Amino acid sequence: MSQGRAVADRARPHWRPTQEHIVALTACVLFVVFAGLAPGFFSVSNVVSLMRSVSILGVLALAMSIVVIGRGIDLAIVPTMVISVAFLITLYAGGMPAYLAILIGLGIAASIGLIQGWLIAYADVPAIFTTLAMGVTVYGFGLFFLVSKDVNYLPKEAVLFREVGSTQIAGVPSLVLIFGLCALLFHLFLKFTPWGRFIYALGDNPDAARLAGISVRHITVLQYVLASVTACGAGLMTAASVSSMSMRIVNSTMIYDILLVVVIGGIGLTGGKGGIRNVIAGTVLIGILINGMTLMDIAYTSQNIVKGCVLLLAIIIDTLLNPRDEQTAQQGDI
Amino acid sequence: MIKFYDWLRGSGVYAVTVPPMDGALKPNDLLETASIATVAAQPDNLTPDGSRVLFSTGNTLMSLERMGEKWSAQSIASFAAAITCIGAEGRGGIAIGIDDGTVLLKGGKHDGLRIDKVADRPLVCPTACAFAGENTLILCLGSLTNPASRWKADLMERNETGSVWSIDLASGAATRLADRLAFPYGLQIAGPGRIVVTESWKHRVVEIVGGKVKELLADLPGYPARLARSGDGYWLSAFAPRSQMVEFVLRERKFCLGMMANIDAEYWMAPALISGRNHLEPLQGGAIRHLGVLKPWSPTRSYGLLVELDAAFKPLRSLHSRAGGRHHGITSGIEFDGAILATSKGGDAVLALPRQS
Amino acid sequence: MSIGENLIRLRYRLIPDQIIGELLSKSWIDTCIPASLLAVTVVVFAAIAPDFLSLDNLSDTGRQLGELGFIAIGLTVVLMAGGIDLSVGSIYGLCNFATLEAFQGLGLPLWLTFLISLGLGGLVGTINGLLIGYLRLRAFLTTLVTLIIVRAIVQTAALTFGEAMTGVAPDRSAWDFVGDGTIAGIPFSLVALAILAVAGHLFLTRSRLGWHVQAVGGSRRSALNAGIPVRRTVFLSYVISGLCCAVAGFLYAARLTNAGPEVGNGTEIMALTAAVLGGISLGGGRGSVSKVLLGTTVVLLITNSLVAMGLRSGGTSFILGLVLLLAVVIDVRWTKNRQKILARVYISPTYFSLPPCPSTAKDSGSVFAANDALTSAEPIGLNAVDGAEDVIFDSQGHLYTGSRQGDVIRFLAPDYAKSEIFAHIGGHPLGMAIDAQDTINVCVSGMGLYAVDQKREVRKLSDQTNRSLFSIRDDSRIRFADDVDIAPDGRMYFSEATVRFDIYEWASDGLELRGNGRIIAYDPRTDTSRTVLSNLIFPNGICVSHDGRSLLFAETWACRISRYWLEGPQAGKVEIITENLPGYPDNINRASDGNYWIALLGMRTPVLDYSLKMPGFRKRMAQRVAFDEWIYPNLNTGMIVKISDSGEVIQSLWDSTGEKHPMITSMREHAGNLYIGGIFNNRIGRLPLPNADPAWTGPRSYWGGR
Amino acid sequence: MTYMNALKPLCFAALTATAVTLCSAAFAAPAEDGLYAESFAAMKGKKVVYMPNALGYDLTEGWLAGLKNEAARLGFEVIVRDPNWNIDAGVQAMQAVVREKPDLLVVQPPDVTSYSRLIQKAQEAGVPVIEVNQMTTAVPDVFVGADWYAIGVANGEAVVKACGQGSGKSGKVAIVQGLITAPASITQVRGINDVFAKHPEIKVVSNQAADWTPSKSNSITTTVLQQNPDLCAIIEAWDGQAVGSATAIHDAGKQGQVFLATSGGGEKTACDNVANGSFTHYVSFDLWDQDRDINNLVKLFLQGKFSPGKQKLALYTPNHEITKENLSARSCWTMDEVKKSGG
Repeated sequence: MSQGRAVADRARPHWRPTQEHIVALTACVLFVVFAGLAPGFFSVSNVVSLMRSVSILGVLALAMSIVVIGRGIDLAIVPTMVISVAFLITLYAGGMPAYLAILIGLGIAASIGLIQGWLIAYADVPAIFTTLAMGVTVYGFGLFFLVSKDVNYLPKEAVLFREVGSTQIAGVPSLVLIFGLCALLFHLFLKFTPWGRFIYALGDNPDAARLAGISVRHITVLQYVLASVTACGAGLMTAASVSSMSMRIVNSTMIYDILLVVVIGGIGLTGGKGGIRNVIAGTVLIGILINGMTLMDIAYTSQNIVKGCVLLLAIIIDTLLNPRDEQTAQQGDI
Repeated sequence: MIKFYDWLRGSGVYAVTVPPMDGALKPNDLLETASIATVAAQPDNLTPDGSRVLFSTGNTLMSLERMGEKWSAQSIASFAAAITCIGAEGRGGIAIGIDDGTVLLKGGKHDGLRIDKVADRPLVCPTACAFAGENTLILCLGSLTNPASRWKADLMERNETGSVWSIDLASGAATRLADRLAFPYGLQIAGPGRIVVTESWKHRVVEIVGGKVKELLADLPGYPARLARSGDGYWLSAFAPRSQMVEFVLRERKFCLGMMANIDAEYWMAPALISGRNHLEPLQGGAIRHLGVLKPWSPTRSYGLLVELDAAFKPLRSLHSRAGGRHHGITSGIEFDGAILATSKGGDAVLALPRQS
Repeated sequence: MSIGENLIRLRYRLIPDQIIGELLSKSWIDTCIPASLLAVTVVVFAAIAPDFLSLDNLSDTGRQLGELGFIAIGLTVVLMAGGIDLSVGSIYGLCNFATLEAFQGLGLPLWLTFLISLGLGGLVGTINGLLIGYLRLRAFLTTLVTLIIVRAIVQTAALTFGEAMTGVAPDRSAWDFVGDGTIAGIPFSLVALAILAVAGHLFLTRSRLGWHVQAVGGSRRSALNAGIPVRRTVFLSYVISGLCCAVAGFLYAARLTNAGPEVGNGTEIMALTAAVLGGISLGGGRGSVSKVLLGTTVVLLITNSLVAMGLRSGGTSFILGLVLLLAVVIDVRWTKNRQKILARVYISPTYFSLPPCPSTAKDSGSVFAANDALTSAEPIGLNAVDGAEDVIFDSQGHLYTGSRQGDVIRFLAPDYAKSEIFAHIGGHPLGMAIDAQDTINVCVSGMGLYAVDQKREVRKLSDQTNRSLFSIRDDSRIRFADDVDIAPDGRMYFSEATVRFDIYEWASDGLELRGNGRIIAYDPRTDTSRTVLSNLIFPNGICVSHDGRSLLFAETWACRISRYWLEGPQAGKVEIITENLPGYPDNINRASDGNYWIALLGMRTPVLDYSLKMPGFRKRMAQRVAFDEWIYPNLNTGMIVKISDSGEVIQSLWDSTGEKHPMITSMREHAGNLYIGGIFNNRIGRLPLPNADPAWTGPRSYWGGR
Repeated sequence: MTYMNALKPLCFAALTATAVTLCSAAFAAPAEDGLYAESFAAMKGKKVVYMPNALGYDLTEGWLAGLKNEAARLGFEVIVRDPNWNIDAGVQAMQAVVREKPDLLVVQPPDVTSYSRLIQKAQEAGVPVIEVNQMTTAVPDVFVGADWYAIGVANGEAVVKACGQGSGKSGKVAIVQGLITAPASITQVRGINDVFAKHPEIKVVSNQAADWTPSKSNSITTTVLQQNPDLCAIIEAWDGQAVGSATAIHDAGKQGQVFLATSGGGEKTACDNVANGSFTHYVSFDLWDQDRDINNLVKLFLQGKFSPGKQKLALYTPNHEITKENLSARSCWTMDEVKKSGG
């Protein structure tokens, strides 16, 4: 644990504006700005819907964060989500009992994670490539063997699903609650279980972790399995909220949004830094951005431009505040 | 298939790795710097017997007694061939194993008894013996084919033909306690009916329970020799170190057998009681004399190692004489009268150290 | 000798095992992976894909290659500088659109269009470069953002201008030439790529900036500390990448006039795949243009053929993904294990056998009977010398020797109590020969043959010889010059113990026992060197005979001394004069009584002798057992023998316990004393020779009295 | 049993079709009337490349089914190229087509520009081109597909009727486009705007693109609803993505209050959505008709009397407006029916 604690300390240095703070600040600023500019932005209902619209993104970001903290990256997260869920919907629509279908879906996600983890941990393939290739492969595989429809609608019987998607508990949409719950679980996992600590240790310095006797390879595999399964969960949320799963999400820029949420939140791609709080911060920021711009009726494409610029700004500020030290920067840390 | 793969990669049974000397076995120079109690050719078989200590040099039986700081040794008797083991009953009775394949009893109840057969088979290689009560003698036979003096051959042949017997001295009836042992060398009666032997070629200490062996201490970095009491623990002597190269040669059967057929035993690539005395001996790369010194951690075929074990046979501490040293080939070590005595069969000396060192 | 043994001998005579290792140690072996991958792809698809090898398919693929190739090369430069550029796809799309807008929409001339496109690409590249190079943002993240922004810009532009832009194909010839034209049957874009490829190769391998790029990628920190302008280098790498994308976009526009907003979507992944397939490492530093081109070709062939085969949706990406995975795994494992494999297979022992060793027992009456004559030698420079492989005297009687630190050390006559560093060479000086001007000609391990004159000036005489035919590895460099002597005509003959190993691996050569050594003659008049004898078994000591008509040399592992005739009827012939020594001969030097002293660096041991007949055993030993545990000659014994001119052994001096003089590598007789050197010893020994001519010295014996 | 009634004509059609097949197979010679043998022979073994922008949804699958049925009857071959929404892949596939030189290309372009150059190249290479449902800037030999402008107008007017003067509604309308470069989307919006231009009381509060994806349209609609609680109507460019809006409306508990107008090929689920009130107004360009048109043209071209690139023809499919009121079992079709007897 001690080394874990050390890592935690590194995650929040003694006072120095970390990326997290900057992001939080930016978020606040934006909030104010939009409250001023966008009609109907500053209303409880809108803030709620804001959260709702990004909760799925948030869950995906959680999944990604686990991997990134362990100095990895999972570019296959979206295909995993889409394929596993689309398949389980097809099964479900084909008349299979819901729980079984879901189990199979999760199983598929898990096995994808397993393969990735194995390739990365045992075959020493760089994570970015493994997942890049796996993403393409998984999508292709799903399209070729598992799912024939382009958009897979939930069958009418799936009332429960829709309910989960639409109900509100104490005015808070269930999706947001689920996101919150996941966040909490991940936080506990990362901070208070040995595996969580190990993930930090691993991300901070893999060699040291191995020398310290941590079974690095198992932990690595664990990360990817967790990420994939969580992704599948996020997919279920999507299905619940739009009562369908469109294969085309894979072709969208979603993966970039996820990465941006994670990294903008202050979880360095170098690994070992940040935590769930950063993910939430990032999610909120993105959420405010998207929602505000939609309210201001900015075209989707122009939204991307604005989004990009804001993010760029945030990164630049971060780099200016804590510049990388040429002497201590790790080789091949891109 | 797997076997072939292992052979290809040198993994599994073909692995030539050797356990490191670490922890309780961390090297030191205690044996090397130990004072010499008495000089004797190839001393062996230290056995406490009342107020004196018996030991053997070549085919003579000696006794060692303490005179203040000094030790004095007198010859007691000598025999036809080299003495391979001594067992003292405690009330005057002594059993002596001899390399010509006999065990003689002197003094005590069965004085003059001569055992040269066990279960109607001529005994070849008595390696250790101990009394379990007045009438029973526990006897270790290291090999069916090689006498004790040819232990090196027995090792390189990878024999597992050793056995442990319990002999009723009154009737002469012998019952076999264990069989197919890889050279049982040390013997200790750890308690009523509790027989512990060292299995040299398997680098381990085992207890014999109903014909089966139970591992007490395994993966020793050396070839264990005799076992002796120390308070409630034990002293385990190792007469030679294990080395990668030897393990490798042991697995290269063709080469190994050819070597045994064509070369004198003293020049084999095999463990030895003492090494570095002749330019015909094999030399390993790390053992080159650099700038006039031979590094103590360089690979060596001979070594001096005496390990203290606790009651559960876990190593507590160890005394060493490392590469390039003189006090190699520790075949027996005991605790006697507040001192530690050890025979360096390679170094031709009986060593003495204070208990606390 | 049994039949089995003969077979073994034959097998090792016939099959040259060492070749595998030498192939593996070639640097171009890396490129074999993508190359073989390409071969496989071509074969497979030629077999299954329709009209794969048809002309228009190839020319079509060629055009696409032209475009993707540009992007991939640009990306490679960035990757090799240790960065990554995800925005290539977007830049590509942007420039494609800009070109079309400028050319078709605004109707600008082609050259201006091209410049605009270049400008845009360069601009984005510059932004990336500024952010990542100078502000030192994270490459991955930054280019990710630029990717999104630029893509969005393209889309917005496509919305605003896309419809306005007339879709009618322009009828301007230049444009069509760029798009569809061919030069000598080769698509224009492909020609352009070829030019870029050559330029890029020269840039990366020959230009300063290219080297800087590789250095930064190899180790950013070291590059920084070495004073390389890291930031500027990184910056420029992104600009280059941007420009390459611009050209690609321009070509694409000319080919398809497709102003769609999706152009270049996912191209970054294609390009990355290409780079990885080509074996460009992510960490940076490793890669080449040829490799990335191979990778690009593979990717394109695969994708095109799959599309042409019209698999059901998903099939294409499925297979593409699998291929990428496979390629990456292979590449990773290869680069990880190549050195290991090399280490395993490089040492390739061969069969050898020595006759039974002559007796050396003290009481045996043999001339080799062990004694301790050398133990009475008194030490010179005790604990001051380190690595005195050879000792030699000049006409003034000063003693020279080498040191591991790369110096030539001089002990001053007459008592040799004072010593000084005579000259610093840098490599470990081994065998020495002194000429009439008291210039010390010395073999320096890893460097070659050098000369140090009395003004202490160090001069290179020879570091290469003629490369032998049919040798896989380039053996023209001199790796392990060992001992030298000077013939009356002034030519210097020096031995290179082995061409396959460096000095610190000398034992490996002893394990191999192949004829890896050679004797080289250096002619000072023409300042050229040529190999006179090769395939010798560790040729070591060399000594010109007293009459100066022949040359004695020792073959260490073969335990024999041979004579090489310099002149006379048998000139150029070699005859063995002493065989089956009980140890391994090192240096040979003249003795005052017309005989020769021979240092034996170690003694034969029965086990080692026996193992010579079992190459397999020795190979496995080299693989399984740690270097320090290998069976060596018994080097902890010192022995010197004296042989007559005809080669029969006259006398032997021992330090049988090696207490004072283990591993004797050389000895010189000088003024009635024998001076003994050992490369690993901490002293030089001086042994008075009772019945030797006290007036005799080496220089006199060689150059007469002066 | 209305369902069975609905099927009757279909069954009849099927029967006749099979009957004809039998005749052609069995009594080719007796049936000879001067054209019979020749036309059949002309079509036999010809290659038709069918390239939608993606398989896997009602329209593209439907067209394919129709083509296959005729192909089975007349013995020409249908080769499918599926870029699966990836325009670059599409472009490559087009190049492959130009190389292969099939006898006919039936293509559904993803947007206005991407395929233009290649369609021209195809025609130059002697391949006649039929574009389905979306036009490129380069004019094909024939265009078959929905009259998007009319659809836009129809939906626009429906909305005007629901939210315009006298309706007492806010008149706030949101337009959710498809892929913003897709002609289907562009032309529709043009139609809608032309209608709205005449009705100043209609205010377009949001006009965004959902790229044909339900999830995106869902998030857009959700925010828009938050922004304008009194939103009157939403016009969705395609039923495939309209589902997203529908769920959003449902989740906001505004079902019935917000008028959702959309359009599509008239697949069963669309009608279900009309029935359960998710869609208020649905314009169906009937896929049955399109199938028949496509097949007829294919047959004409395969007989090889036309030279590619010369003629510029268009068949715009008639539209059927479907609402709860006029909803009947016949107004929609299921994939199985089309597979059985489409075209």
